[in-house]
Amino acid sequence: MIETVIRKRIEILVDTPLVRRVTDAIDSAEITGWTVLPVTSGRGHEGRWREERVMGTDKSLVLTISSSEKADVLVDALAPMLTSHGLLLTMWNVEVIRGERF
Amino acid sequence: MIETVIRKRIEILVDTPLVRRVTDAIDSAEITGWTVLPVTSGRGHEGRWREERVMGTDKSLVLTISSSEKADVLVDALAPMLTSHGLLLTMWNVEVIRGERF
Amino acid sequence: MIETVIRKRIEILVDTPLVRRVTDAIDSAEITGWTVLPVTSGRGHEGRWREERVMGTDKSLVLTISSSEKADVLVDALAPMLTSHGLLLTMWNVEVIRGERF
Amino acid sequence: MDTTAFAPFASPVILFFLLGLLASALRSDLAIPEAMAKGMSLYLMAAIGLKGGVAVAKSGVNAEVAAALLAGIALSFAIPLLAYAVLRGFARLDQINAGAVAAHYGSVSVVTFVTANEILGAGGLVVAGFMVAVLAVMETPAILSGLMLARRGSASDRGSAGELVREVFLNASVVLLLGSFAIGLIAGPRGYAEVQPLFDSGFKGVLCLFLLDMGLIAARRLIDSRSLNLRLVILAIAFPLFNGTMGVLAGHAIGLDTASIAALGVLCASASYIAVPAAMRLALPQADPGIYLTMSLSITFPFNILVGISLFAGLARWLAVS
Amino acid sequence: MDTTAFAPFASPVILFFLLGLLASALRSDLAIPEAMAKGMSLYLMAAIGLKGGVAVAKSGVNAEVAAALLAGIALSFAIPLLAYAVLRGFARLDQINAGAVAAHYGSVSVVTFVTANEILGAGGLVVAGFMVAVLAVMETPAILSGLMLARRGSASDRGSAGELVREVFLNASVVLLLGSFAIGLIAGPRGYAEVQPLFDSGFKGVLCLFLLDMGLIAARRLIDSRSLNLRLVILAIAFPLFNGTMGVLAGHAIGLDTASIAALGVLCASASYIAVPAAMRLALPQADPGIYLTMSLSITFPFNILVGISLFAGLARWLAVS
Amino acid sequence: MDTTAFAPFASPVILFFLLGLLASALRSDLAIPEAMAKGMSLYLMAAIGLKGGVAVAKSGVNAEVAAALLAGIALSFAIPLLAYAVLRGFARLDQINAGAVAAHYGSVSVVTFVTANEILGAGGLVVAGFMVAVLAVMETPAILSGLMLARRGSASDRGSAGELVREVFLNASVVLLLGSFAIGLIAGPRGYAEVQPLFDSGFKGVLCLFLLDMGLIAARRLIDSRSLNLRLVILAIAFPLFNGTMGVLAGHAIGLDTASIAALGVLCASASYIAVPAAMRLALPQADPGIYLTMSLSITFPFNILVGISLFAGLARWLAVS
Ligand SMILES: Nc1ncnc2c1ncn2[C@@H]1O[C@H](COP(=O)(O)O)[C@@H](O)[C@H]1O
Ligand SMILES: Nc1ncnc2c1ncn2[C@@H]1O[C@H](COP(=O)(O)O)[C@@H](O)[C@H]1O
Ligand SMILES: Nc1ncnc2c1ncn2[C@@H]1O[C@H](COP(=O)(O)O)[C@@H](O)[C@H]1O
Ligand code: NA
Ligand code: NA
Ligand code: NA
Repeated sequence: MIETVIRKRIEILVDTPLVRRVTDAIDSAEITGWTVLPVTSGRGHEGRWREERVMGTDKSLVLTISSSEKADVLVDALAPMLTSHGLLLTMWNVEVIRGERF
Repeated sequence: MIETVIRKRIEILVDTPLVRRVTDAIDSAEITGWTVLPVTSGRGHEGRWREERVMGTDKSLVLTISSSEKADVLVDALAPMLTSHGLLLTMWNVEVIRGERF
Repeated sequence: MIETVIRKRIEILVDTPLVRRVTDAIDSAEITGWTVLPVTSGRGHEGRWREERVMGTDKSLVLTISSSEKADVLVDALAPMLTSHGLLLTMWNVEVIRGERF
Repeated sequence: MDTTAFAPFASPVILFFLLGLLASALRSDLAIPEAMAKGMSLYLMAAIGLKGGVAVAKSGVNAEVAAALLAGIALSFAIPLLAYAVLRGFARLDQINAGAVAAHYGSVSVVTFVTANEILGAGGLVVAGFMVAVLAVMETPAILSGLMLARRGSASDRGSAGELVREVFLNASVVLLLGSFAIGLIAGPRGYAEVQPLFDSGFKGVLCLFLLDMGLIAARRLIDSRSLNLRLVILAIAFPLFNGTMGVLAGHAIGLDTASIAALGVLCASASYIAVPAAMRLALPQADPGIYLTMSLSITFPFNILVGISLFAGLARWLAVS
Repeated sequence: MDTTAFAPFASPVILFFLLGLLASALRSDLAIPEAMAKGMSLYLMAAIGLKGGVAVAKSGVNAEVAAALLAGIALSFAIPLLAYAVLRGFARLDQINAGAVAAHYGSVSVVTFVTANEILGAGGLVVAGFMVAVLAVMETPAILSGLMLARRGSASDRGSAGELVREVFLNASVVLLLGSFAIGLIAGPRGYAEVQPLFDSGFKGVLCLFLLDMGLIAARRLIDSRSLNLRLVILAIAFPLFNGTMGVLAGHAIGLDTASIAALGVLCASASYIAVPAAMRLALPQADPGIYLTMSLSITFPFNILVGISLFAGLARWLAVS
Repeated sequence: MDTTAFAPFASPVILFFLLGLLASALRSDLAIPEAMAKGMSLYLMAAIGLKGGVAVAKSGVNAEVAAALLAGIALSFAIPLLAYAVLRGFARLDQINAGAVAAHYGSVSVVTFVTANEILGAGGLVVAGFMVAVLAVMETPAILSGLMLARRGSASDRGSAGELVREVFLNASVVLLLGSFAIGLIAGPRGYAEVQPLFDSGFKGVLCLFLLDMGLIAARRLIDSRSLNLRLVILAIAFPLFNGTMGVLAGHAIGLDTASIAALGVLCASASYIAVPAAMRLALPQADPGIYLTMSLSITFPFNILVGISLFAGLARWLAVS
């Protein structure tokens, strides 16, 4: 059976207009890629929000897979934005195939 | 480098009209927030479904991060709905930053 | 409190027109179900892509929960497609309720 | 002239519906974006509401209108009771699914009504504007009797009562239909003139595209369906035939004009697939959409569009001359 | 005749907005798909841009136009300065939120302008085509002064400067509005004729559906709102009153025609809820949309639609006769 | 008169396309919602199909029509063979990508055809209705020859054959185009009249907004592109020039009218970016959309809209007079 390797999966919730800043950070951490998922609504310390595309109040979820070293680089790079930009970041270990790609 | 803490990540698949019931349960478990993601189609014991917005057959994925204590509270609160409302709940440990927020 | 069991959660990123092939593989691995999430953009070795629905360049994320045995069957079945079809597969352990369903 | 008998199948409205059915049957990947389909359904409701309101603003309200409204409410309440009994006895559905399906058949399908308006109009039968109000009032009573039947005895969690009331009376379709009806009533012909190009001229074209999508979904649901059985299919055709006839007779009894009699027949024959499913998923999450939606959308809806409408028009005409 | 005084509330455009407010207040689940709402806003901007461009292609440019453009730019720059002071002093907002809110009130709301055009037109006041250009040039100066105020002293990260300039000057609404204005100018009446059925005839109907959605969102935001307080609510009404009056006086001073004076008043009174929020989320992510969007969309926008427009029209007329 | 030579650039249709290209080049964040763009493309196909069907219902079918259909099928089959050779030899593409690109150039672009209709019509060249049928039949043969070339020798997994056949012959665009063509044929002018306001009057306006989006995407793809090289860019301009000329000569040879000769030229010159990419992603997932889509959409499409159409119109005219 195919052998798998362990990598970090990081997911970052961010205002859609700021996605670019997060993906730039991922690129400069030399992670091989990223994928963006849509999000429709939520609630947090700053209250409730809903996707209202006319006003552009939508958020996105950026997901990226990387080695734990690069993951640490990315997390450090994003740290300053976290509070000011209200990012939500979670990270955990996953098994991937073709590990050399990440 | 930034230090992270371990929290529970819970994801619940639910009929969109019932999302409110799940988020109410999250709020009353005093979890700090939640985020809703769209879902487009699926298959399970009750067969195949597709998002058909005119008929309102769409489902959503509710994701929430919390301490494992509050997670248990939430799971117990949702248990009765699980089968009757065909919910799908998965839960795992994740590393988060600014752990005090969750 | 409700007791939970451990299952594998597998997520597969695939071109939307090919989702059917992935879900067929899931069905023939006798996994009880799957759910499809939308994805809006990304970057990888083959460069950047954006959902352009007119041209049909969109991708989807297929998520499925199963026992680790069936997960292995599925991964072996998908292995050949991985590179040729540019799939991205990640897998990790999650706690589920009503484990007998998976 | 018997245009109503044949004209329908030369109308683009019907032909696009057939194209949708065919494309899905052949498993083509043709699909209308969900947001567009939803938008078209909202447009159709707003347009039909406005049109009805303006018509009533012209015609005014009279005893006939009151009678039609009362008849509509009564029929919407009553139909589920009988349907429920048959669903339990003949189709052996459990209480919850029987109640859910019954609610759909007591309620109405806006799109079936709209299509009937076009077909009847083309056949020289112009439906009175107040029938839109009848359409609106028939949406909810059936939901109430259906829920009552589904929950009899059981103490199942019913979510917050307020939530349910909202879903039943402030249901999106009800609000939009009654709201635009009221707007048409207030704005009157002069105000309507401003928006006529979008809501009137564009109407039939949008209906074509919407029916294309309904055809695609109806056939696809039938193909994917697991929960249907022969008895349910039979009922999905027997219900419109029976309820439609009741509607026509009721309309005749209260002395409506021929076109409105036919329209009331169509309303009774039609089964909801927008308003009621939304209410059911909230109020009866245990009920299976694979049963109620597939019956109403995949069998009853096509039956009414392709056969029912002309049938009840013919019956109404026959009663008129005899 | 005083049509402007009452006509508005019989116009479907206003009535659909009220329906939206009501439906949300009653917590109905009525909702317009996001993609459709976004599409309608783009359509409205393209249509108003084209219309204005064609009008200027006919009328040509003169000193009056130049004066109006300069006045618009100056007001858009200036309004935030005063607003900022009041937001800091009276409402005690922090620097960042005060700057963000100020930017919204200096900038303009395309939909308020469009609705004013319809209402004023119905009241016999036809707004000059070049006012669309004034609308376009008023969008961005306020963003610049607002950002300047918000960042005074602080060395907060401001993202790449290029990114910001793009967001301010190549903002989607600015590009679409100016772009279609230019297209109207180039294509002229002959070219416009081809596309008139969609962009002209359909306009009011689409505006109805769009305002229905704005009503739904405005009321929902107010209900969900946590960040607003009484002082902010007061300002959200005081700002349009004051800024609108300034605009009318300025228009009168530079000798515009009555309709254009009223329109300039409406532009100053209006607060952006499309272009500026987009710029703020990029340039001031720390600012709270719960404050600036709820003020501009949930209070100022309805106030202008239901009261402000008629008010400034009356004021402009009064200045004209006196 | 030489309207065809200059008029195009004063037409809103072309101007909106240029606006889209410009906005993307300047990296504006202007974007059309995906669901709306998809909806517009479906609308355009349904409208053009209906129009063609109605036209043929009037004109009837004759030898000329048959000849045009056969020529279209032959050219769609043949063009990929030559294109493939050049792509392999000159551009050094691997077998799979060469086959995929070749399929795009053999097939056709509905939007290019539609835009040509508008421009030619404005220039006094009214394209015969049956050319829509030619458009429809030219979509698929190229897919078959392209796949054959891409897979020669290789035993790559080709998914279920049924799935492929469906994708090729029941491709969404093919079904919608042929389906609405058939509907137009059956409904005829009388049935068409009902839906004309949406499908005819609204047509050019929708085309403007759709081309705005195509301009945005075409330029953005070019900017993001990594896979293109100079030789591919050269071919993306050489192919339309060569294939278009072949098409014009073929049309002349089989004795079509001038307008239809120009239209056949445009069809051959155009490269698919809706139907074929969809088929390729299913049948040749290994092929790189960064090559075939960027060539057809970002280079060939703008070239045809801005230059090709007028060019082939001029050539067709020249053949007519000489
Ligand atoms: N490291 C990564 N993390 C997250 N998503 C990725 C990653 N690498 C690739 N992807 C996604 O997978 C798609 C195909 O990858 P590739 O085949 O490398 O071009 C990309 O367009 C991304 O959407
Ligand atoms: N505990 C949580 N679980 C899941 N999502 C959260 C949680 N807290 C915050 N969020 C998401 O992050 C967004 C911003 O959070 P905040 O900055 O706390 O308002 C919220 O609107 C939610 O969408
Ligand atoms: N094993 C699974 N993996 C992922 N999603 C599932 C699984 N089983 C069920 N689902 C999702 O949950 C929905 C309801 O499941 P069920 O109640 O079994 O019909 C299905 O339609 C799927 O979308
Ligand atoms: Na009924
Ligand atoms: Na202003
Ligand atoms: Na071609």
